[in-house]
Formats: sequence, structure tokens, C-alpha cells
Amino acid sequence: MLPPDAFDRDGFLRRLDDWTPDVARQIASAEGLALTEGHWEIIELLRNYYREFDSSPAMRPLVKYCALKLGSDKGRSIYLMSLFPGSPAKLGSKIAGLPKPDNCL
Amino acid sequence: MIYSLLVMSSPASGHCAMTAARFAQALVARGHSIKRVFFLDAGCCNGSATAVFPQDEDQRLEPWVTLAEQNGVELVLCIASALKHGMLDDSEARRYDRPAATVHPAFIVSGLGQLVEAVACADRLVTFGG
Amino acid sequence: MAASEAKRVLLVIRHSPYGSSLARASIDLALAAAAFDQDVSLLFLGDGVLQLCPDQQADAVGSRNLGRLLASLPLYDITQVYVDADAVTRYRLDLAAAPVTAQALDRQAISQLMGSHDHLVGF
Amino acid sequence: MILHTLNASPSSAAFADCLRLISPGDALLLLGDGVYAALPGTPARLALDDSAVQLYVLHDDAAAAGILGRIDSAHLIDIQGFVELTERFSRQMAWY
Repeated sequence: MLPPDAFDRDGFLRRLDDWTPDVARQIASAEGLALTEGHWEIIELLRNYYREFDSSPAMRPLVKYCALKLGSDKGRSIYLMSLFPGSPAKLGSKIAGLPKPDNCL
Repeated sequence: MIYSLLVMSSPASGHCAMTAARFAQALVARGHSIKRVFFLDAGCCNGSATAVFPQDEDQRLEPWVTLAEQNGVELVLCIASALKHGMLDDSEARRYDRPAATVHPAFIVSGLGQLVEAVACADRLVTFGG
Repeated sequence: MAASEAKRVLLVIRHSPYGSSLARASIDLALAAAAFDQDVSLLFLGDGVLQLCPDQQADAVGSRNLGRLLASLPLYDITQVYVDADAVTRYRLDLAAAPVTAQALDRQAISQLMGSHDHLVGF
Repeated sequence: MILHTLNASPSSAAFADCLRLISPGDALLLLGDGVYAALPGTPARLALDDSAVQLYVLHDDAAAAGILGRIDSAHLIDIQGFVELTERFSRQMAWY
């Protein structure tokens, strides 16, 4: 468990290097989520997106990227919403330990 | 006509930012409406409540504040640029644990979506850079 | 933003990727416009074509990698990407290796492109 | 038709790119360091004259630069003239 000051006021990691799967569980639990296999698949995808494009995705590219990598069943916003309610791109990025989107879309 | 202005010029270098403010005043005087003035990159420093300019030079903040307060012109600083330039309103100062707000209350700190919308709504977009 | 009012916007990007913050701002604006379903086109002009250099290693200077960000443009459905053919020649760039597919235009085609959009944003 | 505005000196890449893409019938407003491109007899001014662009210079910026006396008053406009140009031309391209 990371101490509370490892996170900023919005619950994002202050130091991206702190991220581990356990930290992901900790962030998710603070958001009221228990991570399932479906969540982990998207978390891994988000981390790959960040490695490939050096940025956290907005909703539309995340959906397209999912369709590309996981097939059209999962490349749908309704599927992502069911896993990460509210704002899937933002919430998913937070749990996956990606930088807080600075463009505030 | 409906205008939107994009200001990328710094208030501290050159006088293009002041030309932009005078342009906005002239628009109002000719009866045009200004949907929004969006400040991007170094332009976001135009919203500084704390910058000090020499007494015998133009005051760089005042014309913008007048536009906002007397003519109802919406002034928006790009949040990504603003943060990098130390331009924080009250809520951003709290969010990032900084000692004070530096943005004048006549300005709003918000995202690039505000520029996208301002461009989409405008008959004319006029950009000031350099 | 009513669809009937849709404006065609061309971003004219003239700055190199790491020499100033303008390059990053212009790409961020493109992504924001796409996220709001706006019709946005990009033109890399003059030194702006340097953003299309392959193998950018921005971590060497502690920056985000703009080349890799450009590679995500198709995921934002930004496909109208144009590049200044004269500048490509001047810098001997290999467009086939660029991080994003861009159509090379000569002087006259660029003038036509600028004339066919409602708003121009010069960066 | 496009209203070009140039806020960069005639030695800049901005000026070179602007000059390359200006079309006959376009207008060009010089402001800031751009005003030096209006100096008669200079290579920049000769190139602009060849381009058949409608040339305008922001009065106060030319005054600050100390070149007011060398520019034909027909080209000089004030801020209201700038507004009028944006009324006539539906698009503006800023070079800086």
C-alpha cells in the first residue's frame, strides 16, 4: 500500500514509477472498483497505448485502439463504460498509472 | 459578425498582445460581438494578476479586465499552458498545493475545448502570435 | 456546436517539434478538435515538416515524444494531414518513414488548401 | 482570398513562408517587426510589390519603429482599419 501522499488531490499517482499491479488495485478500490480480468485487459492496453503514443488517450482513440487490439466486441464505448463508469478514459488512465491528461478535454 | 480571438503573444515581449486588446476594443466599438478570447501558450500570461510593468509603460492587464467587466467579453486561459507558466486560479493553486493564485479573476482557466467551440461558432477567427 | 454550423479548420504548423512549445500546442488543439467531432486538417509548413522526422528520442531532453503523439492522429480520425513538399525536399526528409501518413503538396496546392477552409490557425 | 498578418522581420522564415504562399488578390497587414518589410527599395518590399498583394502597415507599429516617414500613407491603417480588413476577408492567416 502506498501512503496517501503518493497521490495528488485527484487521486493520480505523483510519481509514475510507483505504479505496480497492487497500486492499481489500491487506486481502483479508492474508486469503489474491484478489478476483474476484463479490467486488467484494458489496463494493460492503456499502458501499451502510453508506450506507443507517449500520451493518455481521449475516449474516441481509446475505443478505436480497443477495437484494433481486442476486437470489435470490446472496441465499444458501452463496454468500456461498464468497466470504468463515468469517464472510462480518465478513470482507466488513473488506475493504469498514466499521467493525468493535461489537455482537460 | 461574431468574432473569436486567439492570443499567443506574451505581454512581456513585443506589443502584439496589446494590439490584440486594442483590436478587441475596436471590434466592440464597431458593434461586432466577441464569442471568446482564448489565450494559448505564452499568451496565457496576459491573465497575470501579479506581473508588474514599468509605471511609464502601458498597463498590460487593464485593457483585458475592462473588456471583461464592461463589455462582458469572455477571457479564457488554456489550462495546460497556464499551469506551465505558473498561471493558477484559486482551484488550481489548491489542486497543486501552490502558495497563491496568480490569475486575475476576470479570466477563466479552462481546456482547449473552449477554443474549439469558439472557433466553431465564429464568423471570423483572428490569431495574434509572436 | 450545431452540425449545420460545422466549420472546416486548417491548422498551419510552422514550428519544429522541440524548439518551442508551439508545436505541442498545435497538436493538442488538433486532438481537442477531433475529440469534439470537428472537421480539422493539418498542414506542416516550412520548419513544421521537421515534426515528421522518424526516430525522435525526446526522452533524451526530458520531453514528451511529439513524433509518437503524431502517430496517434489516425485513432482520433484525423486523416487530412498535408505537408509542404518544398520543405520536405529542402530538409531531405523521407516521408515514407514519417510517424504519420501525410500528403505532400506543392505551393499552388497549399494555396488552394488554405482557400478551401473556413478558418486558418497559424502556429 | 486571405488576409495575411505578419509579425516577424523580413529576415525570418515566417516572412519567407508568407511570401511564398501569398496569392494575387490577398491582403497583407504588417505589424510588429513585420513593418520593416514595407521599407521602399529593400528586397523584401520589392518581392511584395511583385506578388501583387494589397499591402497594409499598422500605423502605430511603423511609428514606433521610426520608419513612418518612409512609408506611403496610402498603405498605413489604424486598428479600426485592421478590423475593416477582417470584415472584408473571411479568413486570416497569422505569420509570426
